Amino acid sequence: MSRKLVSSKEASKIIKDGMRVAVGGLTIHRKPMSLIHEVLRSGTKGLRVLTLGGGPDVDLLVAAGAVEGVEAAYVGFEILGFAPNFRKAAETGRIKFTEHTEYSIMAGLQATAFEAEFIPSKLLMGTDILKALGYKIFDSPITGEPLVAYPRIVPDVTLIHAQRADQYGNAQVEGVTAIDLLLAKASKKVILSAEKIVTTDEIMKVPSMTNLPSTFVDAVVECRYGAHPTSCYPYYTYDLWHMISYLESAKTGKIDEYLRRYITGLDSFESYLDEVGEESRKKIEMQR
Amino acid sequence: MSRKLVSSKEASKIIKDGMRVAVGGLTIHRKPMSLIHEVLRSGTKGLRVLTLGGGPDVDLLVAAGAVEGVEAAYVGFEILGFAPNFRKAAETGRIKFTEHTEYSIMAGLQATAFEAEFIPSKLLMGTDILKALGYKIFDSPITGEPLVAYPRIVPDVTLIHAQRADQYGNAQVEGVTAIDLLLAKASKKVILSAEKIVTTDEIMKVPSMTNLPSTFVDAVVECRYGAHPTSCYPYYTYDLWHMISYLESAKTGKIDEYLRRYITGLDSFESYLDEVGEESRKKIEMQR
Amino acid sequence: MNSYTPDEMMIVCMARELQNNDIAAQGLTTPMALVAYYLAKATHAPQATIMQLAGNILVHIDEPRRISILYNEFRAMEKAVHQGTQTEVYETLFKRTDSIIEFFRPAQIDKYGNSNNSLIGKDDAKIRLPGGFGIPDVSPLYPRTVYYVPRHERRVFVERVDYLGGLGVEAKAAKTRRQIRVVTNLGVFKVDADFGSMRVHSIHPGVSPEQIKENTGFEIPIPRGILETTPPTDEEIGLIREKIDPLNIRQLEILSGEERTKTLLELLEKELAEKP
Amino acid sequence: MNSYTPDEMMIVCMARELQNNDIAAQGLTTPMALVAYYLAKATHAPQATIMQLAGNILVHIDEPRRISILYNEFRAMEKAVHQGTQTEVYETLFKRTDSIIEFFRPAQIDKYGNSNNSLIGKDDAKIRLPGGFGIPDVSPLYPRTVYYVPRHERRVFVERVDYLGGLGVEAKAAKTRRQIRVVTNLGVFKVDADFGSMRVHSIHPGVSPEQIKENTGFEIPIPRGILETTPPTDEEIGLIREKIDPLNIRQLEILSGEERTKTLLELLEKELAEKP
Repeated sequence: MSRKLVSSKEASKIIKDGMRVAVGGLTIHRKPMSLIHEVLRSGTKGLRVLTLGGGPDVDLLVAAGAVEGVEAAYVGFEILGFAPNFRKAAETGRIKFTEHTEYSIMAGLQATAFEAEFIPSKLLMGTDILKALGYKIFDSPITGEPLVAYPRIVPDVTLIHAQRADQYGNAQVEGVTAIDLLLAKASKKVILSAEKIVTTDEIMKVPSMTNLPSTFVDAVVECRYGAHPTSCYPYYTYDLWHMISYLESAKTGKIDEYLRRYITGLDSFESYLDEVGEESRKKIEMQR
Repeated sequence: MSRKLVSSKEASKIIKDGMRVAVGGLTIHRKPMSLIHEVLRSGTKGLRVLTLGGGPDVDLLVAAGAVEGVEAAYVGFEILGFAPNFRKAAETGRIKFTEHTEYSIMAGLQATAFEAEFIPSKLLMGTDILKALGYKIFDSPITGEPLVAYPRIVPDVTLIHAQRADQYGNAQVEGVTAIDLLLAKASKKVILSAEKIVTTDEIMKVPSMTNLPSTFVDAVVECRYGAHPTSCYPYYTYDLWHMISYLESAKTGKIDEYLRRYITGLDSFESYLDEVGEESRKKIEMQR
Repeated sequence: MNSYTPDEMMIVCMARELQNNDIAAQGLTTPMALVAYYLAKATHAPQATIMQLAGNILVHIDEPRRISILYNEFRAMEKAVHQGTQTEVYETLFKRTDSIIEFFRPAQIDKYGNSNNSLIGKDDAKIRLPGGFGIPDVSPLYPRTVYYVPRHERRVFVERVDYLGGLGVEAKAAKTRRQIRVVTNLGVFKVDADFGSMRVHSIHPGVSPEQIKENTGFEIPIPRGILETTPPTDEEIGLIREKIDPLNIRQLEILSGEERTKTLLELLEKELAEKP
Repeated sequence: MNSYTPDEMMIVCMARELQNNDIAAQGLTTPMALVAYYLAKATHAPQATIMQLAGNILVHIDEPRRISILYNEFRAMEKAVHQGTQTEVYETLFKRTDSIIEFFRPAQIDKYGNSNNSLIGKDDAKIRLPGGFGIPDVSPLYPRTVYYVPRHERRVFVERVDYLGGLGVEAKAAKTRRQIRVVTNLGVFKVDADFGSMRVHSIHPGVSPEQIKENTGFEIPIPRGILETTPPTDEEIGLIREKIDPLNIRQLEILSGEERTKTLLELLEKELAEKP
């Protein structure tokens, strides 16, 4: 195993204009926000973002104009409602939104990971979602019945935030695990940020907790509060207050101000955390 | 969750003549031997046995005449060599052996588990193994290239031995995990034996160690040394001495004697363990 | 007691759909669904299995749990017996299709039981919704599909959904004879393959047939002498208010606009004060 | 030192095939393969990753480990950083195809690099072998496939395998330009797509070209002045004998019949005496 620990700035160099970038986590849970901030600061453009359920990750990327297309089964802030910047951009056609379902994303990734050329299934047949995806329908060579051919999905890079990892990228993901492991298997490259970098001895204590092994990881970054304002069980819950103020800024046309104040006007995610303030972090902190 | 704890005798009633029975574990690792003994004592016939890598499980089932067909990617005793009864029966045509590879088994099970109608892949094209499997080759609806259609595999029952489980069947499998979880997903029924039945509180201590959840399990049986003479990390290693004497009995035409002495002539797996003797168990014991 | 709110009536109706050996899957942002699962488990369905947080956390509950906004994931993990992946959630749904119960909240539902959480409006003036997530995948597979609509309105109950997401009883992909239930603040409705379009199953006490007709965007037959929904029992109300949702988080599914934001902030402060 | 056994020569050759960032996958019953992995890791490939026990246990090794018969799985789990499933093993092989190294032991291998662990004999008189396990799946995918044959004999090195399992360089399914290596007790051999059939890469010290020709069941060109295999270094021999395999478990791959059983039983007693 080789050491893969780098700075988030270094890691983000893997991401180039126009790439298909997959994002782990789910909606407001364990999104790799520090990596997203790094992408925004790097000025990368024309990304095609793919995620199972998008939240502040997708909305920010769209708000900052880094995105050309979004593929997801859901984009929203769960209990807080719509993702305002994403929604506007999708409605006006500024970005191309490809609506997936959980299955259509997982099937495409599974095909890639398992060396299948596609996944043939009856699911979604008859829906407008399948129609819009434009996936081919063909006759089963076994039964003759019509089937959907779910083509391979191959992200160029996947961004994942894990609870802990060692310097080689042996990572433990807890709570809402979503499709992070599957994304890692199907992606050409994987950038992992971890709330804590721990020793390999620590990882070895319960090897079955390592659900994202180093064999699928290309770069590792340490970042405390790296999922903020989304949650990172067991360390902190989501900062709904911050997200409410973010949504308010979008509503009142002040999203550029938000971006400058919290992301593009700063030099690092640490500065963002300072700007958010210790009191806010205290509110959501659950375990050190 | 419903309580599923029954006796192995009760559980084995799920298995009927002619069924396709899948067996977990790998070669001489964590084979559900107490359940295999129960099948042999019940006199069930004409089974079609499927396993990734067979060892004493397959060899015993074949020796006792319970089996009509075997599907596996490997059948042998690893460092101890050939599986003698299986080999003779396969060579003389007394059983139908279908040689799989790891991929052909996993692909068939994956298709079932993931609601795919089959798995289309280029793997194994050109091999005699694929020819003998008789799988269809068809043209990809996406690229036009020829692909193999790996059809669904749906075992009627799967037998698995886990290290520990609660009464609902939330099970933790450790060490060589093989394809047990995949078998459980693809099978109509799952009978689980566990080295230890523990409280659900015990299971909840590290939920990510539960790699075989109760949702896939239909019956649970407690059985200490339930994998003997195969291994069950971390509790005991394989009893190679017992397996060597088993192989010797096959070589010297005394397999019927072995079967009577250790299985069919006894009333339970506990009696088998008595017959094996405490000294033998002491040799292989690693942790209580 | 015998006094209850519309959301409590709904939750009780939803809970009743749960059978004892069912596997209940929780999707995104659905406090009412979770209250209903916990209620069923505390009453007639103690053996039901609950898969929380989009399903990947399998929890073991021996006594009524409290729902939460802030600590949702933490409370689930406290009682987790298994932590899987989203692929595995689907593999569970596929294997146990007949025992799965999942409460979906549609933005639109039509008389054939089709649902839509994708796009509202035809032609150019479209509203982009968050998305159907898993509904379009699995709804046609389930023998029983349950939708819930906290605000029964014409813009939700439409003649034909603007965009076909979750398929109704016309779906060819349907595996078995299907029954679709829709629980709303006015009553319980059903669509099955035999009859072909939505009918009333029962009307909640105090609701008139006219109210239903007025708020439904398609012709809905309401025969005389239609069943009245059995009201919540004191035990059910007690469990909801005292054990499962004492902070009244469930009301978030009914409120909208400023009022909702205000209530949400109040709820967050209350939860914060109780931080575990 | 400069005295070494044929199996040690082989192990050193195998170890040399491992590059520093490779992922080494261990299949079934292959003590020599494991010794070679550990040796490479202790010398020129400290960053290599090792996946043990049919690959599903990912181990972290910072100093040379001892191989074992009885405690194979236990020793791997002691140093495990990850415990996956067999599906995941394959997903790793598929994703990292270019970095995977896996030592296969064939029952037959032919001049085109095809291998067979399934059936020996044509027509009726067939011998059923344990099976190819994963070899037929993955061998045509790897840019580098390494076979090892502890007893270089005519019945192993055949003109055409009796049954096509692992595909050689003629395979259409091949993903990339492939190179197949075969390490035996006589030398190191290679098959690549350009030349099309097996050639000698190097001959072990003390082995004559005639010995190779006699023991190979097909025409094999041996040019004059062919490379002699670099013998093991003292460091390599020391690591094998003192650190990695002091009990000499590796000899089991060379012995056969009664002698092998006797040695095995002796080894088991020695291991038992050292039970952890």
